[in-house]
Amino acid sequence: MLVLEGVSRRFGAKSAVEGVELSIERGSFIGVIGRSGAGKSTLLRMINRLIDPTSGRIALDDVDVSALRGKELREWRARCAMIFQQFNLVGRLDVLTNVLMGRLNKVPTHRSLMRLWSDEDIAIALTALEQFDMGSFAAQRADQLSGGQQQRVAIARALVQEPEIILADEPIASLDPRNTKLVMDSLSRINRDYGITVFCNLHSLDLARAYCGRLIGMSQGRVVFDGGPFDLTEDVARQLYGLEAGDVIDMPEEMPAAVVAAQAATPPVLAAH
Amino acid sequence: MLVLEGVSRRFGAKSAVEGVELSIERGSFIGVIGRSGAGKSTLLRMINRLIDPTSGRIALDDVDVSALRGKELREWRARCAMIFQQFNLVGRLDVLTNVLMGRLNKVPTHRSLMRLWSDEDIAIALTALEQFDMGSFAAQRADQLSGGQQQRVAIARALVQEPEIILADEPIASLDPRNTKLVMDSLSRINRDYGITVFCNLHSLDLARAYCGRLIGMSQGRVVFDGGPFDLTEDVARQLYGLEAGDVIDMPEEMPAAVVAAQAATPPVLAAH
Amino acid sequence: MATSLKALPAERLAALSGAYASEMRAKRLNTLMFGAAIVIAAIASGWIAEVNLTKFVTHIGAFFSYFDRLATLDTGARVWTDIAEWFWGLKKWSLLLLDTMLIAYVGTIVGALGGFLLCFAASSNLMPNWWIRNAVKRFLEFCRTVPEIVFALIFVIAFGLGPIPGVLAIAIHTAGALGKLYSEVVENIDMKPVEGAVSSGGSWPEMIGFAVVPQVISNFASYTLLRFEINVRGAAVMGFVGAGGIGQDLIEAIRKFYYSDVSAILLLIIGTVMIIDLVTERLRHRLLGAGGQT
Amino acid sequence: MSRTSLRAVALADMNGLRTRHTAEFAVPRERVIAIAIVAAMIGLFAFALYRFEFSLTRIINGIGNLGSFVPLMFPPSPGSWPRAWLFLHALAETVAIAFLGTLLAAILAFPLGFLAARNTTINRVVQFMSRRMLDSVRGVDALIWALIWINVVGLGPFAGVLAIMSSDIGAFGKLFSEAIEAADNKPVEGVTSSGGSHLQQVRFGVLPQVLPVIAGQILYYFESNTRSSTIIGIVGAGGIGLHLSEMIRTLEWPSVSFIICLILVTVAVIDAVSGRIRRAIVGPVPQDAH
Amino acid sequence: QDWKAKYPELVFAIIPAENASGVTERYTPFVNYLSKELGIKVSLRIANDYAAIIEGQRSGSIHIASYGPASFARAVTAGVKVEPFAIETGIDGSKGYHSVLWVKKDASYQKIEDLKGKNLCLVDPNSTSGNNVPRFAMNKLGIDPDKFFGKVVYAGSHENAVIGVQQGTCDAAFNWWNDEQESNLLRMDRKKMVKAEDFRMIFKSEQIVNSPIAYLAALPADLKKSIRDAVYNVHTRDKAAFDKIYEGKQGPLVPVDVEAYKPVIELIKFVDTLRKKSGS
Ligand SMILES: Nc1ncnc2c1ncn2[C@@H]1O[C@H](COP(=O)(O)OP(=O)(O)OP(=O)(O)O)[C@@H](O)[C@H]1O
Ligand SMILES: Nc1ncnc2c1ncn2[C@@H]1O[C@H](COP(=O)(O)OP(=O)(O)OP(=O)(O)O)[C@@H](O)[C@H]1O
Ligand SMILES: [Mg+2]
Ligand SMILES: [Mg+2]
Ligand SMILES: O=P([O-])([O-])[O-]
Repeated sequence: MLVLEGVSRRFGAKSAVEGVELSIERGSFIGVIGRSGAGKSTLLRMINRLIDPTSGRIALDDVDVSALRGKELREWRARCAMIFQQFNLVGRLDVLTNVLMGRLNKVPTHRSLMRLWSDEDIAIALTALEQFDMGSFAAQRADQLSGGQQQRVAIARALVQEPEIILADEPIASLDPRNTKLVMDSLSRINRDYGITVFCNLHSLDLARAYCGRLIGMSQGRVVFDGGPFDLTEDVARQLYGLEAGDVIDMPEEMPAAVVAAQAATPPVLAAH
Repeated sequence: MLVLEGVSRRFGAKSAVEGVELSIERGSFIGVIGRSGAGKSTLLRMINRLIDPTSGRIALDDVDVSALRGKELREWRARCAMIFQQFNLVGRLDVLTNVLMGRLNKVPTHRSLMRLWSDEDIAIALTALEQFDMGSFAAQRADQLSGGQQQRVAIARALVQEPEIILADEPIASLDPRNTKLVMDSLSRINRDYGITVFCNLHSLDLARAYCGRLIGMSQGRVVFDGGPFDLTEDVARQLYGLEAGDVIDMPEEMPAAVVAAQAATPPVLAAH
Repeated sequence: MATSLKALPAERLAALSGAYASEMRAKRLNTLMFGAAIVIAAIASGWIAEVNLTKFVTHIGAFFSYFDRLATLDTGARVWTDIAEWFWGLKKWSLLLLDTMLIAYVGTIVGALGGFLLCFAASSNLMPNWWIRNAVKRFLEFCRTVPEIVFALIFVIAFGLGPIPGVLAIAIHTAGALGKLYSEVVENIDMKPVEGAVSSGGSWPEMIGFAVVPQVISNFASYTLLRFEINVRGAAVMGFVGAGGIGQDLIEAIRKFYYSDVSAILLLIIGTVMIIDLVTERLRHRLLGAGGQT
Repeated sequence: MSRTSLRAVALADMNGLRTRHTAEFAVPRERVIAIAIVAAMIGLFAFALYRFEFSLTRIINGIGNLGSFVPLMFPPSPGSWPRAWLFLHALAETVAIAFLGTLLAAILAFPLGFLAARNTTINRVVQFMSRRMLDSVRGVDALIWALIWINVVGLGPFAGVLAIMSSDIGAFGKLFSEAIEAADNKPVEGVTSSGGSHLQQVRFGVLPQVLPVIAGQILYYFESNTRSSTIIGIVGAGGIGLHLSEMIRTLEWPSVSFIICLILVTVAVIDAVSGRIRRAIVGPVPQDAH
Repeated sequence: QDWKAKYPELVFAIIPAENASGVTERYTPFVNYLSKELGIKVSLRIANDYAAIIEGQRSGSIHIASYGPASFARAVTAGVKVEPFAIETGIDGSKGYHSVLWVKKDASYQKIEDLKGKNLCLVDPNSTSGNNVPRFAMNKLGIDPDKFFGKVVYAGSHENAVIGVQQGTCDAAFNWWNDEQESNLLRMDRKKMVKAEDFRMIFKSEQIVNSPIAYLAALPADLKKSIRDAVYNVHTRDKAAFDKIYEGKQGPLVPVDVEAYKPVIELIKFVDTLRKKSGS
């Protein structure tokens, strides 16, 4: 059970996350939704302890995560893998080494510093890459990849961590439909088969509804919605995305409203499956 | 009329774009679709001349764009604004200055270097920012913004260029449904009202179908599809995303296939409009 | 091993890891050969430089003998027992120090401006033209290789004795040194913002001003202030053109074995260096700002 | 044609924009401060020129004399073949001493650089102390370092190596630490988030970014020690610096220019090698990277 | 001899004199000669700064050193235990050089006293002939340079001082001068930097005693004796080596003791008294 108690974070005068109270069951698949700037990334980063809450407390099964230090903190981070919105790869290192970063906590420091990875680790990393069609890029430098390729490397890095919690910050933003499905399915699979808790920031409500067992809606740093995928009514969505106030944008008239409304989709072929 | 004749680009041994032949009418809204790594970004970057084709020719109304140099090249770039997949903002500068960079070609160099922007330029930049709810971030450093906020700044920068062509590389990847609509609508509006040609790399086929007058599908550097939004049949999509070969990914059974298929959506409220 | 990743067929795995290993082998071999070359060069240099570790170890105690004398007054007492006697020349030295800083300031400013204007043309990522780039590089090398003393002599003949020829010589050397260091920083920048500026039709100077300078300014500041520090300490030229300065007083004290003077002046200089460093630190952290977090 | 509605909207709403964004239209405070600082710097500059009795007429009159001395240096000539050989030999010796001194300084300064950088240090106290220590090492004149090491190992090239080493540690420590502080934090976060220790963050997040910069700095100091080889001359190791100052002292200008040319060639070679090494570390300039 | 076990190698160090070039080439045969005579290895070290040699002798790592007169005196006042044993001589047997004061040929000044309120160029604070001797001499004349002259400038080098007079920056400049055949001015003339006939000498100091060779006082007596024996006889036993050093322009190395350097040591002590006067 992961518990957030009154967690807040400010940047200077700006409050990015405010008074978040949550209890998350082990093995949940949580979708975090909300407008750009709502504080979704900040929330995930606090759980991984990349940034510390200004106030409040994060705890897992009575362990106060927000008080961990040193080795324990590193172990906590290894247990909750993070997939970053902007990938955060090391551009000058090759793809495989970037993925192997996910195993740092499991390798003796002196070996990792010399980059003496075991065959097993390499096999795990290659497996993760291959799962997302990136096996053949293993020796390429990360900064020479296309956007979607970088994103897949970042996801592979998180998976090889063999974590208990996955914090995925818009893991599919730069991905094409096929890779979107690949990624979401594998998150779903490890969630289901191994009981790994998944937090996933998503902009697509349909995906959120399809994959997540529980949705958390954020607005201006606060949790304004918390419920099952089918509790997310039109009104809630309205409020979440601030669409109630007179919508200033005019819609291109020549387009069917329904089509405009659908934001994205896997090719219809899939729908026919 | 923008014409691409046998345009190719290789990186070392790797061919990113190969033998692309296209003629684009002025005022078209082109959607470029295809798998991650298909060469979409590379294609757009070549049109803006950020990278040069290894072979082939790009021409606008008989002007050989691929041969422009110096001032003419800069003017060409000013005429075709680029929205980057990874935003390409200057993290250490404030948001407003980042947007005002879109006006560099219209301001004498000595004034711009002293940051002596005219009130008119500032007004244009602020209007563009406000249009995407970013007015209040004008003075903040760009590297302190959330992902979606950065993306909106990048879009504002392109718009203040007052371009004739907009090259948008996944402009909505990090955006929430409301901002997605805001952005796509304004692209659509300036395309319709001012006859500005728009190239838009998109991963969402629904959005592509809804907004684009013509779709170009790329695969492994080649154009494999070119047609209207309703020519994009299931078969074509299958081929484009390489789904024909036995789909290795198993789908989470407990989910309704139709829901799984839809990749994303604006909240249903909008559909009701 | 229990893993949440689906295992890969053995032959596919072998193929992938084989491909990776062979790509890496070349790189690794390069690294190894490079390392070996360094070690061999170091051993050869050690032989030429008559490195003698036994001598070093047996006499290392003497390392402190000079410091010991530095801490002793002419009277034989420790310096700190009589601060007034130790810093008898405080007023004179402080004035000299200020004077020297003024000279170093002008020389550094002029030189840094020169180096700044030239460094972009010497960077391979911003100046694709081989000829211009190399011409600028060679020019910068010339500026820093011709000894300051020679420039100073030329300027003394042209403009007469006084600080001006010294300042000019310092400025030329500074331009050559900073131009090179700056250009290496520029070669290491992130090119994404550069593309951002270029894609909207910005001119070359605008690209530099908006996309490059914000990225490099903190490193430039650090190099410039280090050079300022070097120029403050640098004695040779200013002494040579008859402009004196704290450096010359220090050298004089060293040569005449006025040990307590040496330590006093040294402390003044170290204090100055620390102040400059603290200022640089604040300045740089301001320029670097909070850093990207999202 | 290229008038988007943006401009129309902006101009129509000028007053609204002004009230909503007074700060953006006003001259920013930072600009005022910056202008004040620049003005103060120019003022100090002007004061300095006045103090140095700078006069334009003196400069203009002097410009004519500027070239009068240069012809004495042409054509560059060593004087005799054995002397040319001697110079070459001294140069080779200098390169060796400078190489070893710089290498040792770099090795010793490397950990110090990480301790002195805000983002990689252990704690603030360690950082503060490391920086002040580096300041002190830098503050001690090279001549003093030379004298100190002469006491230990006597006159000779070894003392030169040690003196170069000690006086460069301070500069390296400072330069390394500042390059480290300027590194991008995103890759570091990537390593941190997967449980990487401090050492691993540095190794995988920071090091790949700063290695090219550090390599450049080391090679620069190698070059610098080669060309300004005064210490080597002081400690009695000969070297090219000794010959250069001797030639200047005895006014043998063609030999002076000959030696300068020799050093120039050496510097150009070091520069070429340095370029190759840095490219090997940086990889091909990722101009087209995404 | 038992000192051979204790001193398997001797170090001979020199400072390049301000008026000679090719130190390495010139001294190598001499050092080889010493080595042959003593039967042990003698290595040559040339240091560009005499402070380095003094430190080296203090730490015992330099056994024999060829000093300038002032630097030898400095070593003595710095408390290093060294003994001078040989001195260079001129071809006429003279044992010194001079500090002289140059003015422009057509200037009206005839002696130092005429320069009241004018500008004076000294060389640098460390120079014997360009600073220490002139100050000592003027002190004897009852002149306090800092009050007497309009401005006293350290020109930085002997050459700069001459150039200063030529350009009018100063009205007079001190410089080194051996004899009618050799001086810095003549050398600059030969290198076409100035014309010697444009200058006139209005002061010549007493002779500054020539450079000594000194060894560590702590060396064994018989080693010292062997060294002396070798050095005094080099011009006969190895004429080639001897001629290589002095190119036939100087006489043999002759015995000397510290007594001959008392005046220079006095001079140095005088200079030290100036130290704190110039301050605060
Ligand atoms: N380092 C920082 N300094 C100042 N403000 C920050 C910083 N990081 C984030 N913010 C602000 O905090 C707010 C929340 O940011 P966050 O990144 O959590 O949003 P988000 O919900 O992830 O948005 P998006 O969907 O656009 O990624 C934003 O308004 C952002 O500008
Ligand atoms: N600088 C480079 N060096 C080497 N290969 C590169 C470079 N830039 C791109 N590539 C390769 O070229 C191919 C096409 O890249 P591109 O960025 O155009 O893809 P994309 O269609 O935009 O993909 P995405 O949807 O993931 O952004 C990719 O396989 C990529 O790895
Ligand atoms: Mg975010
Ligand atoms: Mg792309
Ligand atoms: O050019 P520098 O040797 O002074 O760095």
